[in-house]
Amino acid sequence: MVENQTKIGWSKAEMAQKVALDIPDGSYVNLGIGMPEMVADFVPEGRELIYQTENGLLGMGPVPEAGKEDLELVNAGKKPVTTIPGASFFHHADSFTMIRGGHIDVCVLGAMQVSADGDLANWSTGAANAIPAVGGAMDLVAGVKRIFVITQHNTKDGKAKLVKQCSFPLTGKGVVETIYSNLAIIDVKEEGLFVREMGPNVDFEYLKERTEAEIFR
Amino acid sequence: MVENQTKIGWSKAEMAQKVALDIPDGSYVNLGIGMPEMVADFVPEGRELIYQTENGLLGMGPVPEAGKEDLELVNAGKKPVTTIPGASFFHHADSFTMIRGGHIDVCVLGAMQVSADGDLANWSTGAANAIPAVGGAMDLVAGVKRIFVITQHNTKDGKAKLVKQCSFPLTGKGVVETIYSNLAIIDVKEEGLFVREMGPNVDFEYLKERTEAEIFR
Amino acid sequence: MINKIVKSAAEAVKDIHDGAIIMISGFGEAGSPLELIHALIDQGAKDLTIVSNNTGSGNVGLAALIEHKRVKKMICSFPRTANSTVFPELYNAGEIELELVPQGTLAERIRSGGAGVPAFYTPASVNTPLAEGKESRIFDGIEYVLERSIKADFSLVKCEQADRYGNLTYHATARNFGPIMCTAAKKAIIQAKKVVEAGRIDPEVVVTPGIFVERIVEVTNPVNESDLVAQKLKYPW
Amino acid sequence: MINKIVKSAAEAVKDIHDGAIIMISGFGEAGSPLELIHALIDQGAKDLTIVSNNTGSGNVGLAALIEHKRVKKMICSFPRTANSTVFPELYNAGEIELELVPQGTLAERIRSGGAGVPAFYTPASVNTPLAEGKESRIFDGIEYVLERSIKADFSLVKCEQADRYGNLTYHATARNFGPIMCTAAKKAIIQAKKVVEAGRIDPEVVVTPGIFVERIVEVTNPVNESDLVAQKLKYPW
Repeated sequence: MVENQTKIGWSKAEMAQKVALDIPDGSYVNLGIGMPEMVADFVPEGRELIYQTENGLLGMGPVPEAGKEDLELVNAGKKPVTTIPGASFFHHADSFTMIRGGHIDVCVLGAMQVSADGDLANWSTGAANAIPAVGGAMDLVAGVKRIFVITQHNTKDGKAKLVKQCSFPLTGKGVVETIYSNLAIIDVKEEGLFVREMGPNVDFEYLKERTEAEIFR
Repeated sequence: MVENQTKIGWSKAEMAQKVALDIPDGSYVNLGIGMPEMVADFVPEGRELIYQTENGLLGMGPVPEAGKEDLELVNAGKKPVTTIPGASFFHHADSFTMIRGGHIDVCVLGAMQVSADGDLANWSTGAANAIPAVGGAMDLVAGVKRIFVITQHNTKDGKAKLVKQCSFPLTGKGVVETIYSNLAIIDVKEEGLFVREMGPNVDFEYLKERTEAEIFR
Repeated sequence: MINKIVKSAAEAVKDIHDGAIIMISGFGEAGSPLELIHALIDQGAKDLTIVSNNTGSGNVGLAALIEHKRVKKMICSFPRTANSTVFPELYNAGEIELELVPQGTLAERIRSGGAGVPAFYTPASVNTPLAEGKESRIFDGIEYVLERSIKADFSLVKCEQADRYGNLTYHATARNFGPIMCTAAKKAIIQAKKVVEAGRIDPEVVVTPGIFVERIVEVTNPVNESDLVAQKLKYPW
Repeated sequence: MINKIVKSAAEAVKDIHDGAIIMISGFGEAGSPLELIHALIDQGAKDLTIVSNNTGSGNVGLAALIEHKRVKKMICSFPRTANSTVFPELYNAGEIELELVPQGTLAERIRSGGAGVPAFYTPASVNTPLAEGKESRIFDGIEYVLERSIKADFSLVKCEQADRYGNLTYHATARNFGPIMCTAAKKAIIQAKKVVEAGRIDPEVVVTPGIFVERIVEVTNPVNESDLVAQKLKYPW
């Protein structure tokens, strides 16, 4: 990988920080499993975000100290979490009332592919022997006000993830607002994908080569 | 009225008692406003019924002592009530989950008219200047397993309430299981209205004269 | 710091606009946010559509709002109660619209509005005048009507305890429509009997999670509608 | 006297019949009623359709039920998790059916089943393979799919406290599907960590009112699925 030679683009932590900076104070936020979870570590001082986890908790706090885990107090990734003062528990139908009903401000998700139209594929490769598993992703993209995607710009074997059309089965159509990759921050607009900011040592040509979808600046 | 000369038929208390006798032990029961409320006073010793009131209480207890009323602890008739140990409060959508979802065993309602097919009219005369008001009656008759009607056999001016076809707007079609009037207990069956029991000094001819719908025995 | 507490009922209702759709909690007087309604009367917004189970009593609260001709249309299940005279008079005079909805259907339409469900089927009202003009459909041999969800611009809700995040608890049968109305409004405006520190309400017993609440005013000793009606008081007094 | 408490998990599940549709609470191990599932394995019912968010871990609980070929079909949102190997193997061998449902749609289908709503519209899954073959419809310019409710013959649910009437409370995120699954089953069968006197649970904090519950068994010290999986235990042991 190029990243090992000179530093090109952002680290995962820097990507998470970029996302965190774009979430307004007081927002209700749902973070997907994996890289999206890192966003919580980079919320700027003075901002208060409230985290919802679709398995039934609003006001999720950080990971508990070792030995203080409660196996029945977990996040959507089934990992132990804590609660903040002012948290609440609720059942799944109420949880998805929050999600489907448009009450959550921002959801940060991973992606397998994002298209030029903001279509998102992040649940299945569609391969014949893969066990399909969808979880709450389709409800989240259908209901949350703003969908941010955090993802490596390319797959491990160098394929484009920002594509003209998703070849993988969709999670939702035209749902992504902004893509935070290791190479750039890209806004999905009516007219196409617009590069807002590029990472260290990334230029537009470099980015274009690694992006199947047309990008603008 | 004939009732003032010799006692013909049952008193209101006796009617309520007849209804109470027909409600099995352990039933979940919703009692309509007015005469149906009296049923609770006649539950036989050894039976435990749980009362639901659609404004958000399961495990409704008797009327509170004077001076101990809580204006925010009321029944569907907006009158102060109490709770039994083991009661629960819930919001209206959850309350009608109980009702519409078929979780309540018996509902006792008043009636303006009941037809030979068990159609019930109990919410509106359909008169032009009447203020229509329906409350939870339509949900109750659509969802509760067994609908019992408690009603005077005739209107104050002697008109039949058990009719061939309801002339008043319906609450529900084919919903009534049994009618408890001051003159008789009448089951609504596939083949028509069947008299199960007649009140004191009521005979079948007397009953027929006061009933527009065809009745059988 | 998130803090949804405001200082007065007037401040709580200040942005309600003419023509707004407003849900108002309460079943009779239980749960009716009289102080918020009175502040709304003072504020002056008109041409309102009100979604509430009843139409108020006497000449206070919702009845007073109606009496002052602020309400264009009522969506409710039971528009007449023991002491309601204002609505019936205006209705018979043709000065206010009424959409009559079965109580459970009303609750479910509100709950759906909050839950992102635009429409659902219910067995209630089938074969009655209230199903006229509505689509119906048979599922597994039973007929149902299609009902649309209701959303509001604002909800006015009375609760028991609240914290700065908007977490709420209720008291007894005053809970009634409050929790679902909070979910179905763009802005749910709350009057709480007591504001407590965040964390004081056990996460297991929160009834309305704060996400559904926009702002809260503490009203420590709310008036009782029935007392005002018994005294034949009129708002504004 | 109403008393829904029974003496053993075996007694609690005794009437579950072959071919039954069973909802099982839990999100991963949180809220999964392992003792009831194990009693069901002992009991022997087969050709079951299971509605549960996941498919279990290791060789215990739901995974063991599947491993013993009692399950004909799974209806779930996320059939593979860190330690789930049983379901994937049987699925790839074509020995178990899968109906994959988005998590929120699954929750709403269950909730609707309990609420007497046979079908509703949702925006989730529109334009995806999971909406294929389903009716869709546009309301106010947005496309939705029609989803049918799910009802069960039985639900197996884990809770925290219970009383003889069937009133329940839950613990933290173990609440998840329990409350709605209680409403959607003909008979909801509960394992409670603690049975308390009627009246000990404040009416304001009851999560599942007793009307939705058929019977309860107290399981004071339930096993932890993750411990069993870490020890590579298999049920029956």
